[in-house]
Amino acid sequence: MELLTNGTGLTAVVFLPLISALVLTAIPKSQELLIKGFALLSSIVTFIISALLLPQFDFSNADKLQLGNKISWIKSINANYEIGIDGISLPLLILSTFITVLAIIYSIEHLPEPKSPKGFLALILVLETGMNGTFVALDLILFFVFFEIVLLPMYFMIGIWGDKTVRTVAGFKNQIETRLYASIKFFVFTLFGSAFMLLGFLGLYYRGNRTFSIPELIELGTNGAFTGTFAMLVFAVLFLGFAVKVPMWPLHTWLPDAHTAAPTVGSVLLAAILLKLGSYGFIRIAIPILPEQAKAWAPAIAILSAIGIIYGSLACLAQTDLKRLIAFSSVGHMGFVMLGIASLTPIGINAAIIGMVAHGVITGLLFFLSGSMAHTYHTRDMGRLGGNMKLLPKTGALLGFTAMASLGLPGLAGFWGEFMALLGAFNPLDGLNVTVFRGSMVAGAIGTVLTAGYLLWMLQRVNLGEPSDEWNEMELHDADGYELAAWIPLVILTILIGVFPKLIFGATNDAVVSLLSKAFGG
Amino acid sequence: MIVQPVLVVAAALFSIGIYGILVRRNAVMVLLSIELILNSVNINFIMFDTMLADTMMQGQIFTIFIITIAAAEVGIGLAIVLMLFRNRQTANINEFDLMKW
Amino acid sequence: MEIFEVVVYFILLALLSTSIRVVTTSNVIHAAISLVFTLALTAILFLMLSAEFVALVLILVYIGAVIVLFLFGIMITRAPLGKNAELDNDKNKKLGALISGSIFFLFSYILINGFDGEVVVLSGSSTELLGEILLSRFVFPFELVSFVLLAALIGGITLARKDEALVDKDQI
Amino acid sequence: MVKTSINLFAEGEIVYTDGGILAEFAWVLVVLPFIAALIITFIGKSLPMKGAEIALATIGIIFVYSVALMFLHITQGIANEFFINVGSIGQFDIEFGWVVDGLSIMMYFVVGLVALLVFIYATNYMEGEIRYTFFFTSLTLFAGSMLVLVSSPTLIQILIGWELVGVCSYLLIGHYWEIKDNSSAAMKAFITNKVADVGLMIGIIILALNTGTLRISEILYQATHDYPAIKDVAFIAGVLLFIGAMGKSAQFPLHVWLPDAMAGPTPVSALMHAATMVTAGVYLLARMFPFYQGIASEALDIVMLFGVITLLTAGLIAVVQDDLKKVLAYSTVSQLGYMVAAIGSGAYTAALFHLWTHAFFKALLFLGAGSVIHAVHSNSMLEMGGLRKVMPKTFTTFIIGTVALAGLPPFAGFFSKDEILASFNHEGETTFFFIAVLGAFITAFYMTRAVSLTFLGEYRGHGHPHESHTMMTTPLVILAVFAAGSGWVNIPGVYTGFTDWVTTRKTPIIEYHPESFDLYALGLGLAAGLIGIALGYYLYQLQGSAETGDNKIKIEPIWTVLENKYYLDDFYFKFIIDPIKLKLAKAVDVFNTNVIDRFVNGFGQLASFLGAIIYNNIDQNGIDKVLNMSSSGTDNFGGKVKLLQTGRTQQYLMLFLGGVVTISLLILFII
Repeated sequence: MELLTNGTGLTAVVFLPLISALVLTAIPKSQELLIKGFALLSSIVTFIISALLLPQFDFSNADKLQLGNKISWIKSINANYEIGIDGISLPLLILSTFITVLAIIYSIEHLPEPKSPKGFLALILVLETGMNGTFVALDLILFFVFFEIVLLPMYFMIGIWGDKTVRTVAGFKNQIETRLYASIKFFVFTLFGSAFMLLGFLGLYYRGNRTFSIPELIELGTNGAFTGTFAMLVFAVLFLGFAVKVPMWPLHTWLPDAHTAAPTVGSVLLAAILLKLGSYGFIRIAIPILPEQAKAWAPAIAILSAIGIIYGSLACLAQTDLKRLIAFSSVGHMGFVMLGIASLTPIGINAAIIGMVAHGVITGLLFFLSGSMAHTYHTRDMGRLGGNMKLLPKTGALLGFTAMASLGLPGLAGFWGEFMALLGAFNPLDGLNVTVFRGSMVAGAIGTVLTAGYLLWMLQRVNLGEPSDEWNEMELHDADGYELAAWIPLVILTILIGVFPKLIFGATNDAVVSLLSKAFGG
Repeated sequence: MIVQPVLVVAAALFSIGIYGILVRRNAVMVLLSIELILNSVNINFIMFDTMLADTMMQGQIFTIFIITIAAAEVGIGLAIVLMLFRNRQTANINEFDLMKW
Repeated sequence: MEIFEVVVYFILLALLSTSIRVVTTSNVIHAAISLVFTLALTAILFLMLSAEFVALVLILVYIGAVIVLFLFGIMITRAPLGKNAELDNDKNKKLGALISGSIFFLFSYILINGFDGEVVVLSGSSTELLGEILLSRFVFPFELVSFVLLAALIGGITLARKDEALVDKDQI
Repeated sequence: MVKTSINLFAEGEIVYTDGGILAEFAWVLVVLPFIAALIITFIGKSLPMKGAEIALATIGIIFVYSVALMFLHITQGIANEFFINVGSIGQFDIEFGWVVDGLSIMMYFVVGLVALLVFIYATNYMEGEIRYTFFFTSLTLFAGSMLVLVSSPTLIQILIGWELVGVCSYLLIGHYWEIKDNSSAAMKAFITNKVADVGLMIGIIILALNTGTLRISEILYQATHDYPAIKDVAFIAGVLLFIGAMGKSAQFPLHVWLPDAMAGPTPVSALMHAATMVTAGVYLLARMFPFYQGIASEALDIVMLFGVITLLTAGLIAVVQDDLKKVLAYSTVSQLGYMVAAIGSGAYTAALFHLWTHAFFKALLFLGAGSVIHAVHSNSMLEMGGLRKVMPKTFTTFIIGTVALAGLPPFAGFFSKDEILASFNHEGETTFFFIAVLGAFITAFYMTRAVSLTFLGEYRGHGHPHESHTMMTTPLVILAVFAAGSGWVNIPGVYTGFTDWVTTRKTPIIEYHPESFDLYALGLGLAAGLIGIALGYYLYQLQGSAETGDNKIKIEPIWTVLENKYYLDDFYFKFIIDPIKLKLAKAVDVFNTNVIDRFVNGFGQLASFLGAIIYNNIDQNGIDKVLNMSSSGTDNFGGKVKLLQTGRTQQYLMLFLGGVVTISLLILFII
């Protein structure tokens, strides 16, 4: 048990997948079964370790950073290997390890073309290291490293296993393969943001007594060490870095392309975890270190979020591509998350975290389903789909359920994030412009109607009606055991969080309240 | 008996051997020059043995060993030269430039 | 100066001249013969330094066996008997002389400085003692050397055998 | 499981108990349907009745439990609530729970009874239909969701039940989703409700933030005890909550989904219109009634206004409908208008009383209509007629329902409608009172029209209709008994038990209780009903003919307006839905691909253009040249140095020794 509490456990959660990925590369290509089994085993072990951390985690002190340690790393710039989790990162960490297990289960039988389990599974594991690392890192440099590690596997996943159809791109003369365009767009966009983010980190380092430690910087920041133009600039660059990842309107255009082009598992992980890195960055770094600036920027963030909600929902209504529709729905849902964060109230930020988890679970499942359907039907065009309930009853039923969850049905996970975000936005932190926030809140509320609209419309076009004749000759396979094994846990999680949100709030509430009281007093 | 002249002559033998190795074109002649070098070493050993009056007589024993090894070396060396000659029909070592760029 | 030392000096001088002849003569056979003289003079020197066993070994092994080998080698490689202008590599001569001269200078400088005025006191015959030591304390290296000889024997035979496998046909 | 911590004292009027163990285990009512739905989903198909038996057993247990609660309630009065904390967020406790008091017990009973009868009816009605098992899953969930709603002690649970009901209605309305119209109707129901839910959601948010709690009882306590924070927002919150209620209880102008919802199978319509879903709005208003009465009385005026508008407009549309189910649907809308208007006028008991009686006779009418439709395989009344001979049981029960709806004594509708009219009269709302009387006349008229076209005259349809199975007629008979007698529980001056039932709750209800019949209202209402029946019978039975139906009495242009439902649907589609879906969404998509994406791509192109310039001019001809030169220099140098590699051993040795000598000389003489 000592091993779990002194940081070794967390380190294992972060690096075990990476080591497994390295081992995986050493297994010969012909041993497919061994490769898959090993990848699955290592992801399960990682998940079990992260689950074992739960009983060690002191929930009565959820606002304190726990189970971590601090080891000197790069002495010359005072960068440390400093890790730890609190109530905010705990649910996200567990979500990350859990979704990875499901992704690998799904991949066992459903590898995208070109089939090469070794490379694909290794990339998933590397990705997991990046994701887990970002959630536990308490040092800006460490955070940055993990934040960037995530890019590469995803880039390769999209670029190698992505959609090979050729398409025209607005403003380009030549046609280009979707996967190439999407992967480059994803990579460059994100790198663009994080390059600025690094500048911000360096700025904090030089102003903040030459430390990269997040807790120390929070201590400094809440005592007013960063002010004036400097703080404004730093927040601006941090905002740019995180907002691209979230993604916030109008920096979102990489998302639909990346999602559409990515292989199923890629888009699941992208939606479920990767998008959370940005909003997590806001909660963990930008707001507590620069509270005054967060307050100054909050109305702008709220307005952008509101635009994102409405815009994403409207864009969904215009889509004919199933995966693209779900991708745009992410823009809308992450808008709710950011609206919650912008309110800077305990309610709003709690809402943001549960919204992140719920979006991870629900949209992850939606991408699983749409990916599987795209694979079965060889098309994502909703005009050609239809009667899915008849052709693939299990998949169809799950799609219906998940769409309901996604439109924020109370009693399912998605509801809390939306409702509480609106609740938070109605009464933002004292001193913020109430009119702006209430306007954003009303926009968000209208967004929920539009969300219901496009999801039900999607269901009508895809799931209901008589199937078209073109599927008569095709042999269509409904969800098999592996798929169900990957999906059912998400369904159960959706219901559990929906009925008993304490699963998340129990961990996050204290941490959020203490974070905000530290940052804004009272 | 003075030591210095003997040692200097041994050094001279060594240098002459080097000269032979560097200048001779015939492989057998090169091997002969190597014998000269070995001989100079033998002289040194014996000289030092006598000078130090070593009770274990290590100088002499080493000289015996060197002679033995030299014999072996000559055997192998000539065999190699023979092989080369068979392959190239010459013993001129300037012809053996396989290591050239 | 005793007569003994005079003899030694004389021998040393002879050594020098015969050894120089080994590397300068343009006749292969002469070179070999000169080497015989060099070795013989060395053996005499050893005798005078009361290392009679080594001197005998030298004569037996070198003059009796090695030189014969050399002569066979010369014969088999069809080296032109008699004067041969081609024997030396003329391009290397100057440089070789310079280098060997430098080495000689270097060595002699060190030796003259290091052994200034050192004198040897000669003792009597030592062969009996040598035999004892060789077969007691140094018996193991002794045996090892015999193995080396054996290996060289086998190696020499293997290399020199006219084996088709070892002949590079492309080169012929 | 946390019992309520603050005791909201009832201020002395009604004595009640905590309900003991029966109340403590009332959560069974809520949880059971969901478990049953799970069981039906997974093993339903393999059972002999394909899952219907589990649904029946579940709803049977619920009914029995509700009867037990009802009995206990009548004998000793129960008011209690229970909370379970499911999470804390900021200063809010998010709690679920269940409330056991007069209002909710009444609803449990109504839901239990109507659902039980509808389920029994449906086992036969739906026999051989597609997705039989799934139908019962949804139906069970529907009942369960309604129970979640009516048992909720917190606003958040109300919201949950609210939306769950919406989803279940979506599933059930769209039961025959192979046909696009049906799935569109389901979507319409869901989205219309969702629009209204936005109001409810914001209303809840406002209330929660201004009271610091989500518990209904605490909010009501604050509303009745002069808390300033809630007072400031009372009006807006009241209106917003009412907007939510407008969606579920189909008030004008958000009633459009309800007639379309007839696309679902008839048992669904019966359940939805009688006991679940549409009563949710009325229930919410009743639950929050002390709040409205205490500090949001201006909002009540709006409630009443919309209620009255609804009761009139919907009633008028019902007159022109040819589809039997649609007549009943608009009738429901109209009756809901009565209930809402009653709440608006402050007549809490009257509204709930009408909800109570309406549940029975409307369920009866729908099931009767279902029986007819089952027999003639058509919804259109123009293809019916003369069915009283072949379907005597259905006819008799349908007539009882009609009379109850038209408000003739001694049937249930008479008492409840009279109480509403009396309340209007008492409040002095003369205009609204007369509109309500007019509504009563219209109700009687269109019901008589429906009966005439369906049962009287000659048969105009195809095939040979016959009486339905006993499984279908038995519920009709039972409901007929309730339609006839359920009004007798609240006869002014005789027995007013119902008033006591529904006013037994933690927050007191202050309202006008009629001590005796208001003869003025009673007389006018009765007269309106009788005239309506007489006119209807005259026009459609004596004047009309079997072949032409009602084509004779069309009054243009009112008829066209009514047949087009006041062009409300067209308005919504033309001005709201189509612009959003076709224009705005397209515009956004075009904006996305052609503006933002083009910008991003342009950025990329600019970068690659700059890159090309830099590459060609600086990189290739600048840096690269230097690099290339350095590499070619290396190449040249190497070319020269390699000449050293002659392969001649002697040369190598010479170089080596030369080096050794040089270094040695250096060491010896210089360093």
